[in-house]
Amino acid sequence: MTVLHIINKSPYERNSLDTCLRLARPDSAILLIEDGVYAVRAGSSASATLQQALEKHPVYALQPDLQARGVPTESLIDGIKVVDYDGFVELTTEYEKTQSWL
Amino acid sequence: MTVLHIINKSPYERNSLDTCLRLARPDSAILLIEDGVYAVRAGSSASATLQQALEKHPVYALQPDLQARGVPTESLIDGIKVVDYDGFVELTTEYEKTQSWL
Amino acid sequence: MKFSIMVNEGPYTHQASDSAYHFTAAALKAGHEIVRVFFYHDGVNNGTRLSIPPQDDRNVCTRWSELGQQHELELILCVAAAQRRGLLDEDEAKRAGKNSDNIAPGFEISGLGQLIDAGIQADRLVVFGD
Amino acid sequence: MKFSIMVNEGPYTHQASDSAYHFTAAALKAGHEIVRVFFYHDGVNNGTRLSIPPQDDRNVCTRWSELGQQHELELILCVAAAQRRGLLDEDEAKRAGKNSDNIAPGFEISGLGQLIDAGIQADRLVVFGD
Amino acid sequence: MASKKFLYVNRKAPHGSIYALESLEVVLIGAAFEQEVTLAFIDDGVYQLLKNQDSSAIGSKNFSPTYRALGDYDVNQIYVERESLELRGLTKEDLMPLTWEDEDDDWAEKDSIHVVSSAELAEVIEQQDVLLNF
Amino acid sequence: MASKKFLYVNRKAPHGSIYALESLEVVLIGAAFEQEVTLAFIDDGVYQLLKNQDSSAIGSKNFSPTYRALGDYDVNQIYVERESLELRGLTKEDLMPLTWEDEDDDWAEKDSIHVVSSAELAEVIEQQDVLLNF
Repeated sequence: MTVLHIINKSPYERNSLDTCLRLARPDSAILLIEDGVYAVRAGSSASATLQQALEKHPVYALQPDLQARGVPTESLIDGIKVVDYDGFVELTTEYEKTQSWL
Repeated sequence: MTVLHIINKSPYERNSLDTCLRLARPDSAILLIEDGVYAVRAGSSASATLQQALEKHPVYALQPDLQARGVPTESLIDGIKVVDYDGFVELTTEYEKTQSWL
Repeated sequence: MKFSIMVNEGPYTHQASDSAYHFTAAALKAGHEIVRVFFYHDGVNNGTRLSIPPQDDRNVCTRWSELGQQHELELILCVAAAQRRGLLDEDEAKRAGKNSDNIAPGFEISGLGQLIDAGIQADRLVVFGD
Repeated sequence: MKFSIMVNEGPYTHQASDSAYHFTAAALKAGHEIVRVFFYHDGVNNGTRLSIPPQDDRNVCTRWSELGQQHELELILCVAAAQRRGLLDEDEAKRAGKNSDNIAPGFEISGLGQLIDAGIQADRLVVFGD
Repeated sequence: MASKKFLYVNRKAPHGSIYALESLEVVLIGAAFEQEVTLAFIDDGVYQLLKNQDSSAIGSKNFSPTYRALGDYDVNQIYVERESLELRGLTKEDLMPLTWEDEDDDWAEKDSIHVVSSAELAEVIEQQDVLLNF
Repeated sequence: MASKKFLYVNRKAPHGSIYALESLEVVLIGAAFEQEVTLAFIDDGVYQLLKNQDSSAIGSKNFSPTYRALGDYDVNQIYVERESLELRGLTKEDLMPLTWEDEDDDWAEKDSIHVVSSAELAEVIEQQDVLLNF
C-alpha cells in the first residue's frame, strides 16, 4: 500500500526526515508541514538530504506553514511542490495511508 | 561566572548536547538528566562526543534517571560521575548559574 | 472518503491541534466524512471550556466545539488520558467526588477502544502530534 | 542558598515536573530556601485539582500541593499561560463568566513579573522543561 | 467487519515523556479488537525494550514489565530496527526477552522480537492498513 | 535591589510550538524591571527573527512584528549565533532589521542584532547572572 509520509519537525532539530527517508519505499510521497517546511530552503545544510529525497519521492510542502515561517517560495529547492490544506486532504486520498513521523 | 549545563534530551533525538559543547566554556560542568543520560553508554555513536566533552568538562549523570532507563553503571564511559538528586542540588550550588538546554 | 483524525497535543503549545483543525475543515469542505476526532495524550486539553485566550488570538477549544456542532462530529477525549490531566465531565466529576468539571460542549469522554474503532471504520486515519 | 524553580511542562506528559519536584524536595531537605516555584507554558497544568491519575501511579498535582503546604512554598501559575490553557481560580472564573474553576490548593495565579522577580531574589534559578 | 492490519510505530524514549506508556495502553486495549497487530520500535523507541528498567527512584509508574505481558494478548509481531540499535551501541541481548506461546505448535515458546534491517521494516510498514504513531 | 543580568536563550522555531511567543511575552514584561536584558538566538531559535513571517493562513497570533518593538523597550542586545544561521543557509539579510535609538548619541538609530561566533556567544553567556531557557 502506498504511503504519504508526513514530516512536521525541523531537520535541524529532529531526525524524522532522515528516518523517514530510510524507511520510505519508492512508491511513497513526502509532505512537509509545520516546522518540517524549514527543510526546503536551497543552500541550507538540509538541502542535500532533500535533493536525495526528490530523486526517489514526490515532495510537497504546505503553503500556509511556509508563509507563517517566512520561507519564500523562490527559496525552495527545485522540484518541491507546494500545496494548501485542500491539497493536503487530496494527497491523503491519493495515497493509501499516512505515516506521521512525530 | 561558572555554569552548570543541564542536558535532558537524548543525543540521538536532539542537538542539545552538541550545542552545549559548542557554547560551554572550560570552567563549566555538564549534568545529564532525564533522556540526556542515554549519552553515557560506551560503544554507542554518542560516546565520541562525550569523550570530547570529558576532556574539557566534568560530566555528571543522574542516577535515578539511569536506573529508570536501565542504563547499567558498568556501561558508563570512564570518567562520568554519578549523582543523585542531593548531588544535583549540590552541583547547582557549586556552579554560579545553571543553563538548561531545553 | 471516510477520515478519522487523531490529535495528540494540547491547544496553543504545539501546532498539532491547529493543523488537525484546518485539515478537518478542509476535508469536510471537500465533502469527505469525518468518522471521529480522537484526542489523546495532551490532546485531551483541547476539550476544556475554561480556556480564555487573548482577544487577538484564535480560540482553539471553542473552534473545535463549533466545528463539531456544525457538522455533528464525534469529538472524543480518551478517558485515561483525560483523567490523568484533569479533564472531567459532570458524571466523572461526581463519581470522583470532585466539585467541578471542565469539558466543553460537543466533546465526549470515552475509552481508547474508540481510537481503534476509528482506525477500523475510516479509510484514512491521520495523526497530528509533536 | 536561595533557589527559584521554573517548571515548563505539564504533569505526566514530560518528566520536567517530576524532576523539578524531586529537585525542590532535595533542596529543601538540604536546608535551602525556595523563593518560588513558577509554572509557565504547559507547566500551569500542574495546578489543576481535577486530575485523577491511576491508583498505581504518583499524583503529580497533589504532590506539589502537599509540598507547598508543608513548606509554605509559593507555587505560582502564570496568568497568561493559565488562561490560554484553561486553568482558572474562583475570581478569574467569575470575572470571565465561567461556571467553574479548577486550580488546586496551594497554587496561586499571578503575573509574569513573578518570574523575573524570582530570578532577582534567588541565588539560583533552575529551569525544568522539554 | 473486515480485519485490518494495525502498526504501532514507537519512536520515543520511555520515562522522559509519556508517549511510550500511553502507546502501550492503546496496544493493550487494541488487542481485544481482533485486528492484526504489529509493533515497530525505531530510533529512541528501541529504548522502551531495554532490560532492567526501574523507575522507582523517579517515582513514576514502572510500566516496563508490561511489555512482557504482550505475548499473552496475542501481540507477538514486534519489529526492532537494527540500525537504531547499532547507532545506540545496543544488541538484542540488551533487550528484554519477549515471547509468546504458539497454540498451533503445541504451545511452544517463541520469540516475539524480530530485529530487522531498515529495508525489511519498510516492507512491514508497506503491508499495514493503519499506522498509529507515538 | 542590585541589578542582575538576564539572558533569554531562544532555541526553538516559532509557530510549530508556543515557546517563542511565550518567551517574547516574558521579555516584554521583564523589560519593566530595570535589569540588564540580553537575548540569544541559537539553533532553530534563529528562525524567530526571519523576515516576512505571516501566520494569517494558519490562523495563529501573528507575533513576529513584536520583535521590532523590542528597541522601544530598551531591549537592544540581541545576539544571533553565526553557526546556527550558516547551517540553515541564512545570513543576516534574511532577518528582520531590529534597531534602537541611542538616547546618549543624539537618538541615533543603531542595530540591535549582533551576529557572533559560538566563542563570542559563550562569553556573553559567561557574563550573565540569570539564564532563562525557551
